[in-house]
Amino acid sequence: MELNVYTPQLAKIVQTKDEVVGARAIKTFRTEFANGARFDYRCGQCAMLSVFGKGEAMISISSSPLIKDYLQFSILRTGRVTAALHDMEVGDLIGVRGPYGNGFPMDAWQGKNLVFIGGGIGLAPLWSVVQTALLRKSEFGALSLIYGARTSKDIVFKDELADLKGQMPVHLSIDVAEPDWKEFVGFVPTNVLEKKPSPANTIAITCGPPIMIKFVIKNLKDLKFEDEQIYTTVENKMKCGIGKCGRCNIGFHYVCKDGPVYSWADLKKLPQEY
Amino acid sequence: MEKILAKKSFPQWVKKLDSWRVYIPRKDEEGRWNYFEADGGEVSLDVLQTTLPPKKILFPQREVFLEFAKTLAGNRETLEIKEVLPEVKPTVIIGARPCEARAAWMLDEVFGGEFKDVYYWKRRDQTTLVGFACTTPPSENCFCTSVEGSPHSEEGLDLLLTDLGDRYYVQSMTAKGEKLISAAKALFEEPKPEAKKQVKAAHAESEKKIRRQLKDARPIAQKLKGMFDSPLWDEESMSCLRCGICTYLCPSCHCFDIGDEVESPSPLKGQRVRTWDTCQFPDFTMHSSGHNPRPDKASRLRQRLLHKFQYFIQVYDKFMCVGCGRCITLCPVGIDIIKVLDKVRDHGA
Amino acid sequence: MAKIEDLKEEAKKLLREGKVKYIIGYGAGSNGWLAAPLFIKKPEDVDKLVWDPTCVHNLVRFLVDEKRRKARQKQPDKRPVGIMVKGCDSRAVVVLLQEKFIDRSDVYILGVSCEKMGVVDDAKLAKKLAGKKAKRVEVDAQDRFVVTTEDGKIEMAAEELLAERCLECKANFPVIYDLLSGEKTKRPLDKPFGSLEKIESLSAADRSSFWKEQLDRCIRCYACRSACPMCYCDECVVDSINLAVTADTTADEKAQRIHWIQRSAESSENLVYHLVRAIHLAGRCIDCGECERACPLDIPLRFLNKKLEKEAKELFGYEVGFDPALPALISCFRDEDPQDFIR
Amino acid sequence: MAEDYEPRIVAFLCKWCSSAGSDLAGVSRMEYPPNVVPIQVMCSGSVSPLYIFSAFNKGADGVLVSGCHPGDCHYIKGNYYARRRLNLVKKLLEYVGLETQRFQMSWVSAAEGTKFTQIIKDFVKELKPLGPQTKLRRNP
Repeated sequence: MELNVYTPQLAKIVQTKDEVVGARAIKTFRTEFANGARFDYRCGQCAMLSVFGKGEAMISISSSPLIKDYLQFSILRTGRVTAALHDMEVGDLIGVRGPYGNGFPMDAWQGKNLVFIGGGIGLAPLWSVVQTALLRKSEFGALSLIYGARTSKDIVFKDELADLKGQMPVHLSIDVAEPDWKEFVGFVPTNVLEKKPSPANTIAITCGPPIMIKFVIKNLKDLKFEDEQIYTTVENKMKCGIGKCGRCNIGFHYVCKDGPVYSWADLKKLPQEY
Repeated sequence: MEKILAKKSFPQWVKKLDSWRVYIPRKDEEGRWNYFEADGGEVSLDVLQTTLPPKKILFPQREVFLEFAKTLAGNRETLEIKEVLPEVKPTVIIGARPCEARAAWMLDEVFGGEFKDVYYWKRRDQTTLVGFACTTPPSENCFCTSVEGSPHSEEGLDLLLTDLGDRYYVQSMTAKGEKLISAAKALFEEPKPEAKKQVKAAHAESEKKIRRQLKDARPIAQKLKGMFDSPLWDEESMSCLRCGICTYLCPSCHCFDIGDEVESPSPLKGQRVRTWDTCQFPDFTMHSSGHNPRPDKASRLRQRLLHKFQYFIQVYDKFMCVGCGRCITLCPVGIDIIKVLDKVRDHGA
Repeated sequence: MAKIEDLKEEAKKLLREGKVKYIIGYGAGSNGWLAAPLFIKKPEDVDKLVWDPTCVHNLVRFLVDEKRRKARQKQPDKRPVGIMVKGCDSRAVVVLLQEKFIDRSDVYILGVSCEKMGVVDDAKLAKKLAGKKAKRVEVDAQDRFVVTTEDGKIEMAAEELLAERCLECKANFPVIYDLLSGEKTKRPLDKPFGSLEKIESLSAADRSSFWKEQLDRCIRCYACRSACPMCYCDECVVDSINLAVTADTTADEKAQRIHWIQRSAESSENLVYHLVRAIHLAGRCIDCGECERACPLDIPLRFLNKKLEKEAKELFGYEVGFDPALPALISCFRDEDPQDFIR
Repeated sequence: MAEDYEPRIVAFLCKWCSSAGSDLAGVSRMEYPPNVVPIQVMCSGSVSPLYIFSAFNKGADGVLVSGCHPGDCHYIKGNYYARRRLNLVKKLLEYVGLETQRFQMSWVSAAEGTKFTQIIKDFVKELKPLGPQTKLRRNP
């Protein structure tokens, strides 16, 4: 039978973890396909998750494609579908279709230093790259991470970040000072200027709220990064995931299909429609 | 293959197509033209423009993608998902305007490609398009000749009928089309050489009758690339009401929404459906956060025009406008795509 | 019909002196005969204003846009906008004032009186012309319509071409204005709700099939809603999401939003949508007929709203759009309101 | 109509009167048909017309809104607003061809358990001959 691009595969939630609680709750899910379906993807690609009766939402995959046992998604509770996802438990079934989008061109980055710059939930898409880069460590130069959130409570992957510190420099920040906070206080773009990653043979990959990305890019430019050395992701409302439903475009690019990963050199040629 | 069909034989031919589902334009009591399923009643091709293009036959306003249901067996809940595919009988659309068939030829690009849309293609593959050349333009706002079409264009068509007074000149472009002729072979005659000449003349004449013109559509497409931030969009969209007429009634507009319709919340039962959607509605692009990349009428009008006259050309090298003029005729506030593009062309000149 | 030279003078003056931000009026439409909304920012463009029986649009709709635009701007220009209104449209201004959606100082009202006439019904005209193209529609000294076509002039009596709503018009001159062009001519009105009789006289079953047949055509393009000056809600039951969402709206608020009506254009959903719209316009609709005119599928929406206008009048003695100080129909009551239907 | 057809009624009952009235009927062991799905509301004046259309849309064969007698509203005026608004709803529903019996309004105080049972009995009796409501119902 012909493949129906709109039919999701059933997947079972096998693990959930509360990353952030409260008004802007973030939860991490691991899923396994119920019928043994396989799913090969690249870092930075997304999947359309279904909660039947509520609808679909496009979510970036935060696990590394080199780990084949499960798919991992970290999801901010923000609307109808994501709220329903947050209410689900281990053993519940969701629908997954994809993978969608272009993903990060990791093969083209071989031999280069990678600096990851994330804010809030923006660490989720980066996480897939971070994990993959660690698993293929010999192929890349130095790795480092600059990450920040509003408060220490809003930091995702807290345990994993603690482990990560053993493997690469990790620079954390929060927006407003807290008594027990030992690291940087201020916005992520400021921390970038503070930590001054060197542009030499380096790729900067940034992901987070649009306003953060805007200033991170500005500051990276100040640090003499070239447009081609900066990669980021774009988010827009999506329904089909395959460049047909017509809503996620920026200029003639469909973010779902031609994005979500853009080098700044490419993105700045497109209209600001995100 | 080229044939002649006497006009008086036309109803007989339609009757002979009984193994197809036949759609044909018809006028209702109020004088509105629309495509209806032929029911053995009177048929003729003497038509003006239908309000809705035949797009709705290939791309219905509502399409069920799948059904979902939870069942409780003992205390175990199971979720069942059933993919729903349309069952499509072989279909003929008779009297499609050449521009409407060109729209299908554009939609083929959208619904084809890397991710093939099975719902569209199930219908498209089963559908034969019989065009009716516009020897008289069906609308005063027709401008097909300005967007690389013509009143007798063949793209997307399987058969093309041209009115030659008491007969139709029938050109078949595809095997699908020939099949319709074979269904009633006896009704068709071989054309004489002068009929060929006549049809050529009729086609040439028909182009001259198109009343409206958009000059330099290709250069406009080029120019649009630099006009994203132009104040023109704000000015031209002032009177826009943000309704969906221009897009819902457009033969080539194809944007859609996918949503779950719940019949019963407990135990859960419902359908996932695709419905038409339009870039003219503010919620079309609005993020869950409330952020909207196209927050105003100006950006939405711009999107409609750029999609049709820039983006689609960049990707597929075709306009996504067939020049049927419906969006002009039916706009409640008289927004005229030709006039807006005229302004684009003359902008800064 | 009124001559609007004095109105043009005033418009020029207003713009020259910067007393208004811009003027919403009527200009020549692109098809040559039907007027279209025109937004005038410069005094030299005032001469583009037209006033003829094809000025069908209710421009008050654009005051809703203006309010939205102002809300988006950090430092909005607080000057009023000038707006051309007919009698019916002026009643829409009254409703917006009554509901405190706009303030009297937000608008400078340039009223035009329809006097003994009104505006044309483009569907009626299309039937009359039978394929011929209109170039101009005018009113002659005998209050007859004169339609200029490619091959000559056609004259017809007013009733033949007037929009149905004009035949039942309750305000042929503006009830509120800063400047009035034309005469305040009173017009007798025998049957203010005569057009409803045909449907009302049907049996319940026939009424049901009438509305089913009409509303089954609906494609939910929401042109009716979009053309309506009263349909200004940020949150509409038919939208997929609430347009009033801000960064502070919680996930729960968004998640718990009820889908009252499915997006699918099905009989039941179309009917519920139009019922909701009708009841929401009860005591607010001023019968400008824009919903019906905008509808590309010719659904007689006016008959839904007109019915509730009639009931409001007959049950509660309520007439909308004349007094900005009057409370809204459903936010007031009288002790003697009928209750014979209650058990 | 089939003998075994049982109409479904959605009843919006004011918390301060009709809902208590229905409770009274219950605790007094008065019998009335089990066709009612009661929905307690804070006031008859809080019943949006949308609730009524939606109830019909989701399969109700009849809808009842029941509130306090004039003068008795806990919020002073809510039932007066309801009286006006729902009169319009009734007229509108009739106008689009819904059988007039399908939408009812009543005044039932907390003490009127008997009246409540009678209203339901009558309502069911009137709805039975009409058969299922299909006009506003999705997927009938």
